Amino acid sequence: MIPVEHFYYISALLFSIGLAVVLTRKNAILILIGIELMLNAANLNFLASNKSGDVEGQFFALFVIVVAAAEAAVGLAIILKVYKHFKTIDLDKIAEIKD
Amino acid sequence: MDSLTDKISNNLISLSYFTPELILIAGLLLLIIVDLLKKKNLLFPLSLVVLGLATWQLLISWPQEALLLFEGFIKLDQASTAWRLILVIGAFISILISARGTLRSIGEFYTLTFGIVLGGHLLVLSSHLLIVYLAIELMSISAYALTLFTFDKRGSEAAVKYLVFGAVSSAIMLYGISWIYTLTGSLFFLEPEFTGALLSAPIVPLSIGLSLVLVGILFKSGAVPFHVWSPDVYTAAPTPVVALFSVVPKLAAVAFLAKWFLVIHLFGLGSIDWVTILSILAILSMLFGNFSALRQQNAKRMMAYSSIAHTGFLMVPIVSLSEQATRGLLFYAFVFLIMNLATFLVIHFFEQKQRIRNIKEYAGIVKKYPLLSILLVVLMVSLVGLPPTAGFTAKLLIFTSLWESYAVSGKPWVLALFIFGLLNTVVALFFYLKIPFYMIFRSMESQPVDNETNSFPYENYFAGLLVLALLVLFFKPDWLLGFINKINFVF
Amino acid sequence: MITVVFILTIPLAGFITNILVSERQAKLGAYCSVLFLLLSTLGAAGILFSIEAQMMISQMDWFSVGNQSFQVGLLVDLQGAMMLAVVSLISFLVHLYSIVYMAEDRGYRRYFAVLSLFTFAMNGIILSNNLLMIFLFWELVGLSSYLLIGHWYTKTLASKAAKKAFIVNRIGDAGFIVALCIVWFQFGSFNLIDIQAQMEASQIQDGYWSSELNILPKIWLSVLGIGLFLAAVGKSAQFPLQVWLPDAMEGPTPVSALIHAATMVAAGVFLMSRVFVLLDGLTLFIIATIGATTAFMGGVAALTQFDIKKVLAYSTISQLGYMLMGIGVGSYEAALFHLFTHAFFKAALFLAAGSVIHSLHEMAHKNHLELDAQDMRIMGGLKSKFPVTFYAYLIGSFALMGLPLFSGFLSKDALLVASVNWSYQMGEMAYLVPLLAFLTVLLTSFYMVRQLLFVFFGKPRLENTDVHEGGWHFKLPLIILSILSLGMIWSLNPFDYSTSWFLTALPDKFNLTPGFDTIIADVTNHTVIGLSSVILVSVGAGLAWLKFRPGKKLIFSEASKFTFLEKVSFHNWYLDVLYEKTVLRFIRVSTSSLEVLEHRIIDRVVNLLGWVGVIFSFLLRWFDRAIVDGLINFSAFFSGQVGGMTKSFQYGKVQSFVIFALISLLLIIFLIL
Amino acid sequence: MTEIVFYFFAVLTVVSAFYILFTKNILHAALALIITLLGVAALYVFTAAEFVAVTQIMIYIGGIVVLIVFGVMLTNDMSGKSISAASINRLSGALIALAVLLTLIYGSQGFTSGGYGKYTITSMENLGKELLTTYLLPFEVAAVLLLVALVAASIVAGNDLKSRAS
Amino acid sequence: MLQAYSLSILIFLPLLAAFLLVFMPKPLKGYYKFIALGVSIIQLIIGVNLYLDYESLNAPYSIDAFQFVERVPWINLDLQSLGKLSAEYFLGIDGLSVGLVLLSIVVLLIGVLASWNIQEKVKAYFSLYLVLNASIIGCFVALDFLLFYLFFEFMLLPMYFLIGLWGGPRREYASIKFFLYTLLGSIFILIVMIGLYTSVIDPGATATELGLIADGQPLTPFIIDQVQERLQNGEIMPNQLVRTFNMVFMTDAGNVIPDSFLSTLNPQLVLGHSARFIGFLLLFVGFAIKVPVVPFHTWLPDAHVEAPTPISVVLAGILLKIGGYGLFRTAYLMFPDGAVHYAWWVGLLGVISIIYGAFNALASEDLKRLIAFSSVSHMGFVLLGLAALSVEGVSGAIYQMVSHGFISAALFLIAGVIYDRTHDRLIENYSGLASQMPKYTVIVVIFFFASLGLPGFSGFIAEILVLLGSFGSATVEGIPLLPRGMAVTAVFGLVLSAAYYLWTIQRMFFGKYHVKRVSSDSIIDINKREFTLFLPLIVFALMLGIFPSVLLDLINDSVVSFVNTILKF
Repeated sequence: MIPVEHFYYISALLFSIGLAVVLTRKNAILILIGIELMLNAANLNFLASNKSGDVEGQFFALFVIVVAAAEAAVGLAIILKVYKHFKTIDLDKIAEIKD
Repeated sequence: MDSLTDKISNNLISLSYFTPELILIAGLLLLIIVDLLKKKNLLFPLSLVVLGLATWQLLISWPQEALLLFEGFIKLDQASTAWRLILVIGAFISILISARGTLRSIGEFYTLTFGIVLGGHLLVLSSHLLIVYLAIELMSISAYALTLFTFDKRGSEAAVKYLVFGAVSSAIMLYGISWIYTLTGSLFFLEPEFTGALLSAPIVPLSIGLSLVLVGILFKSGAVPFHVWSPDVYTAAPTPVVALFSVVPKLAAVAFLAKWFLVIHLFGLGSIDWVTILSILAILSMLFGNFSALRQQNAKRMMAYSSIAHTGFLMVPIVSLSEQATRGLLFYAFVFLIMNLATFLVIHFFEQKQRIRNIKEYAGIVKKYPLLSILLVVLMVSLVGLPPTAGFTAKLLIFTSLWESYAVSGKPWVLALFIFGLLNTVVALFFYLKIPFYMIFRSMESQPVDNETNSFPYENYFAGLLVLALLVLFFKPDWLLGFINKINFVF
Repeated sequence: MITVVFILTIPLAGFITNILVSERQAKLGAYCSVLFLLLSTLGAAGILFSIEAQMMISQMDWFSVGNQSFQVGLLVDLQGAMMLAVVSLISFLVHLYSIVYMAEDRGYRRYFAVLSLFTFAMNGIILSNNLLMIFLFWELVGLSSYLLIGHWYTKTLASKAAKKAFIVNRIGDAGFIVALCIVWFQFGSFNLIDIQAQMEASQIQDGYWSSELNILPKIWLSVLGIGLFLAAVGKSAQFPLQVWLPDAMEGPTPVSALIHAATMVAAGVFLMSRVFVLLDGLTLFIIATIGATTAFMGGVAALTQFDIKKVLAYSTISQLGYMLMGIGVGSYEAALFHLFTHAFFKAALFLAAGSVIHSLHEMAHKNHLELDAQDMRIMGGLKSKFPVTFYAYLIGSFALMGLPLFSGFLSKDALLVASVNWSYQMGEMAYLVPLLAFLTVLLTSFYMVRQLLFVFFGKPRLENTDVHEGGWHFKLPLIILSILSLGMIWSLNPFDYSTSWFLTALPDKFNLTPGFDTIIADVTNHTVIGLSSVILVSVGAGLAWLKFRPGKKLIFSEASKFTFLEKVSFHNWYLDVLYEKTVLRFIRVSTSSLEVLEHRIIDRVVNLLGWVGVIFSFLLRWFDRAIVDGLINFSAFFSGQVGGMTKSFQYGKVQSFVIFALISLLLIIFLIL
Repeated sequence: MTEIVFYFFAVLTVVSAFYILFTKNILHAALALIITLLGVAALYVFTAAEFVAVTQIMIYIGGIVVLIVFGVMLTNDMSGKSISAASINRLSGALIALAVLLTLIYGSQGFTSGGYGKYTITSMENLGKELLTTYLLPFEVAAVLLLVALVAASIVAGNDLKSRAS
Repeated sequence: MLQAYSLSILIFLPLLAAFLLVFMPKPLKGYYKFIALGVSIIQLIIGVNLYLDYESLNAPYSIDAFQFVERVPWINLDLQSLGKLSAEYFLGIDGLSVGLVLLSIVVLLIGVLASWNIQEKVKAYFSLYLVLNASIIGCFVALDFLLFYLFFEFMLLPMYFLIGLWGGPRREYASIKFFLYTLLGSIFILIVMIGLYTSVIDPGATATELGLIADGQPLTPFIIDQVQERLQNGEIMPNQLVRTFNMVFMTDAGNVIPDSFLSTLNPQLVLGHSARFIGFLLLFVGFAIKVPVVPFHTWLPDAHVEAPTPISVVLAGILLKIGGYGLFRTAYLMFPDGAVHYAWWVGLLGVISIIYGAFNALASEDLKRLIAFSSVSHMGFVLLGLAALSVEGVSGAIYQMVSHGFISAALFLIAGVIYDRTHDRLIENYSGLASQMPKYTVIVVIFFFASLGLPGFSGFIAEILVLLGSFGSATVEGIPLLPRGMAVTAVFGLVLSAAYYLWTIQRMFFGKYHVKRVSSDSIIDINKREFTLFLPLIVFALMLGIFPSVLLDLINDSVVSFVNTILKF
């Protein structure tokens, strides 16, 4: 049997890696990937905490996957739009709005 | 466990209480169909009719008691109905603002607006964190796309920034929810079991988890330090969309924050001093919003910072933690809705009519549009929070409840919030007066773009009506407060 | 009582008449004023002869504050009646005199209006029964003095002199106001009679001064006295505030005669006699000392002047010093006595000088000469051209010097006796006061003889001496005033002041004042004093004669070539320079530094507060750019990617903001934990 | 045995995640994502959530990753240059991520549940019933959300304003 | 019949006229000013009527002490668990305000006349002026704190535009400075207002709530006592309390809820001070900015210098008095303990204002700036008199406000006259104006002397009363509130005021005629219209100087009850 903490640790690690990807990579698609990692980390938590006989965590994870799909679709659409205008999807090069 | 049929019938019963939202969903579908049929002219009136219907439904189906619907996923009560009314009215006015310009003939604009309203409704109704997450995502996804509706470079930039920030925030929030689930085993946050579990939960993971959840809410309400998306988005998005953003998702998030804050405050029994935390965040929001607004050149960007500051003000009644404060919050929200939307209405008008974006370009506009300029002055006065406008009454109410709260609790940060909040008015004055300043004190540098002779557009009536409402609400706040007072807040 | 009110207000009628008349009827207005003042003089004389030491009082409520009421009221006693008569008479004569003197002036109506206003205000001081009203009229005479000194406002010197006079007087008035505060606090009344009664009832013990109403530390009694004295110092041009009076000679000469010699400047003395009961020992000592000092200083300053009016002005300062010394040594009656005698002879002197000046001025005007009509160096030998003037001047001078048979002898004798008596009681150091007084006698005779010699004797120094004396408008006042300067008028025995009808009629106030524990005994031999003063006069006169005797060739050296002592005298002890270098410089420095404070500091601090907001907003941006991105820069630098620094400075915002938000989140979490 | 399998997948997941973090090639990152997601799906199985694991593979790998790969293709110049992506904020990003990690690990020490998770498999039928009864509302909301996302994606990715506004 | 609504008419007449103006067509441009004038004249008639009908009442400070009272419920909020909240449309005048109302009416009339030559944006000018008019009068007659605050804030906007649109070269800076400062002050006031109305109940309405009296039945003192006793014993449920904005009720300590924050019994300290003291200080600072008291005065020189003449007149003549009046009506009456506790500091600030203002006036090279600083100096007397809390001092303070209202109005008109002709305010650029403008010079001399406190003018009475009062300040436990030296120091300010005025006269009006910058011919003496502006001011300054009872008899009883109310505490 696996100690439940290990799930949490893996999840935390996954979350942090996702976060690191979001924070450090310039490419917008990579950032989306990082976000997916973070969502997966959360999902892992939900499932690990799902008590026997309960389905709440499982359903939560399912809906998260659905949402992730929707988000990825819209996100990629936006990224494509950005690419169309900027010819790049490096976030640091997307700086038209000045204050 | 109930039998299957029971559950189905329960859900069916629940649906009958869900008419406003059903109308919205039906409207959403209808609008898609109408759009597909290329009946562009129908979109605008139809959407208004749907929203009107929803409003009417909300008014006639005023709940007499709190109801748990859909297996307890949402809780229908009077307060949430009031909030939903505010949201629908906000969307209604936002769509009215879009009457001028190209936006009104884009079907997706309506679809996504309805998506945001629906998300807002679900958020204020929710009693389960799954619904919260879904509602926030619904609003967010619609919002990301709406940001892009100028279809230009800046729009896409704002959208991608909004997307990155929003997705990260919701992922963080989701992670927080997963922790709370770990700690409590349940996500029905209005249930006593949930509260009990929170009370007995270990402090360290609990505080981390709750903080993570807070991120998502604060992100949606545009509070410091999760506000950074809003200036860019407000600058780049079409004005009616900005108007919508400035009220519907924000107020929905604030309404949820008020509800959520009561949950995590645990009747003051919890060991985490959320009042102080939120007070500090509110102070920071006001300071950051107001001071950043000082140096803005772009009218909409200034309004973005203004709305950040207003989020700070909206948090004031939340930390006051009293029934009266919640009433004040509703009042403030309603007044904020009117004055903010009216301001965007005027800004939108000038943007469309005179291609005015920067504050300096307002120079001398009073000559051409005297009435609208005067109305804008009154609106600014109201946004500052000076008499004789409802902006003052709203501030008076929320700070009164804050004062009472301080008198009871004696928390120093609450006092700081009280003083900073009021002093911020002075700073606010400085930038809000900028537009009237240019409008009235400076003369026009270049010829107006549009030399149309009609200097009495319909916006005059519309803005006039809204401003009148602000004035009336100052002189007779009882009329609205009497209504709000009837709302039964169940804690 | 109606007479009194009539006398008080009729000059006001003159004022109003002169305001209302048109330019062409200016002469009419002037004659009206003269007529009014004649009536006033007659009335005053009537009162003087009917009063016989009994007081006439009448008062009514003016306004009330809380349950206390402020009154207006009139009080006529002997000294008041006497003063009233003197003022009215001299004022009448000066008005008369001015009709011709000012005939060519553009501000004719203004002149007479203000002169009448002055007379009204002066009458007010005399007749008021309470200190508040006295103060009210006190300021009003200050105003009229200001307006009259500045009558020729286009002359810079005149306008500056007017300003100086008012401001210096205002310093004195500040003392008056402080005194008013103390009186009101202690007695709850300004009424002179009340004050006298309450002062008698009040006690001074254990360092406290307790009246029926309140208790104050004893020092406030001295403050009260000194405050009132300060008022007198200002008005009566005493050391250290005497600097305005010489400058005030820029005004028309009749004004100098009336205001700056005979009446207004004496108001200080009159006030001191009114409030004599309030003066304690310390105050009296100060008064005596200052009085004597001023007398001496004025005498010295008069020695070397060339301006005919300046000599008289310094002499006035000196004589006023005498009077206040008289108050200080406890002999208020002698002081008053000297006030009255001085009023007449000094008015005579000024009007006589005015007569000379007017003629010379007219002559200069006619012949288009550029000359200073007041400079004694151009005069000389005018005896024959101005017979009446000369004799008036002679009588006035003798009275001023204190020669027997003239009025001045009597009053000055009284003062000298009183001062010697006082110093006998006060101890050795106090003998300085009579010493200075006696020295002044010598100085007085010296400068007066010098002046007489300069102006009337010797050979005419002007080539074209086409001058002649004025008409009856000039002569009549001179004659009347000269007659009144004779000793016989004042005392049947012109060698003994104590037989003077005036002094015998005045009540004794010694026992009323807290300033003296015992009555000062008369310990001196009057004859000795009298004789020694006569001797001193002769010595002074003799010295002057030796130095400036007719026939001797006079060399007028420029003021810059004077010896040091002469310079000290000529420049009035360098007081103006001293004040310029100390007080005025202090005020200038402090105003400018306060202005700096205002502009540079307070305003800036306030603006700064405003700017702090703006700066704060820029800080926020800097925070956005530098801190949020700077973190990244820092890390870029750290990882050796210095080249990426500038790049990341401008871009990469979204993620930087995410980092910023996460840091905030972590902070919140740590705040909770 | 289970432990070994578990830790294998755990390590696989984490390593491939790290690969995403460090790789220069976006395409490689997308492929690594597949491995990570597979690993996570395997871990799901250990919590007795087989349905979720299957869904993960179908939707995520079958849908999202394909979307992402398309995205990568569309947004990169295919003319031969390597598909690479630079990094920014390296140190600060890493520090923050590390701090977050430490916080989370420190926080998860506090979970009292401890021990071993007891998981039972819920039958597919039950899940279906639950989804359409208890979870009816979330289900419907998700449907609306997907609809909205569809509309959003279509307008965003679609043609520009002029052709749409017609 | 209408008499009962005199005060309402005073407020609403200008508002109505402003509304009318907005809708008047352009061709009637020439008549705009006549409307403003008409309004002011009607107000004057009502004012005269007020003066004649006003009777000094020897009553303790309570609602009965007010006259021309109008009291209509305005806002009634049900705060449920916190009870009820009532704000009323409550107007009335007593001795503290009657003089200021009359002053306002006169000065506003003169302001209209002084605006006669305004050429640009006439409509906007006069409508803003009328709004200003209404809010000024409203401030003085409002007895409900919310209403007062409404008028107080409402004043800012017209003022902002009036300075900013018709002012001098640096008008924009000046107007925003003015606005920000005053707003800052009003925030302090707002803070205390919130604290106060949550702490104070309306005994009448609470009695109704408790069922002690039926609706509409008259309120007897007995019932008030009963309510207050029950309140103090904590026998009233929180939800039965009717909290109020009524300023008169706020004064009565019996109406303060015992466990409320601003109760005297509250032991809680804010930043180490009692909450009531903090309340006093906040109100003090709030109004001191308006007065203005050094060091809160820096908006004043700028605003005065840049404002157009009529607005300077109104600003100096009336607006500053609102600050003083606010101190009387709120800070002092509501926080008597604070008033006594901080008397020394308030007095000190008064003296500093007197001296500091005078010194700065001495240093000013700009005529308007000089007058502005003289205002600072003179308003210092108000503070000094008030701090003394003696009958003389307080009377003097009120008297000084009225007197300074007339005199400073005239002084700014004076500055306006010369500015009209040359557009130059620098003193050094003029000399010998007396030769060219004799009538003007006479008026200048009259008002300069009036302002420096020459007896016979109103300023003298005021200043002497203040000095008498502050020397004999009220004693608390045997110790005078103000050290005696304070009055003595203040006297020094009088000397300085003589110095700066006379120096100015000497420099500008005396000496050889010479004007820089403009041709000498353009300088003409004042015309008939200008003379008529000064005439009433001369009359008032003299009348108040010679017959002080004209005003003092009106205010006497109120002042006595004011002092008693505070010292009783």
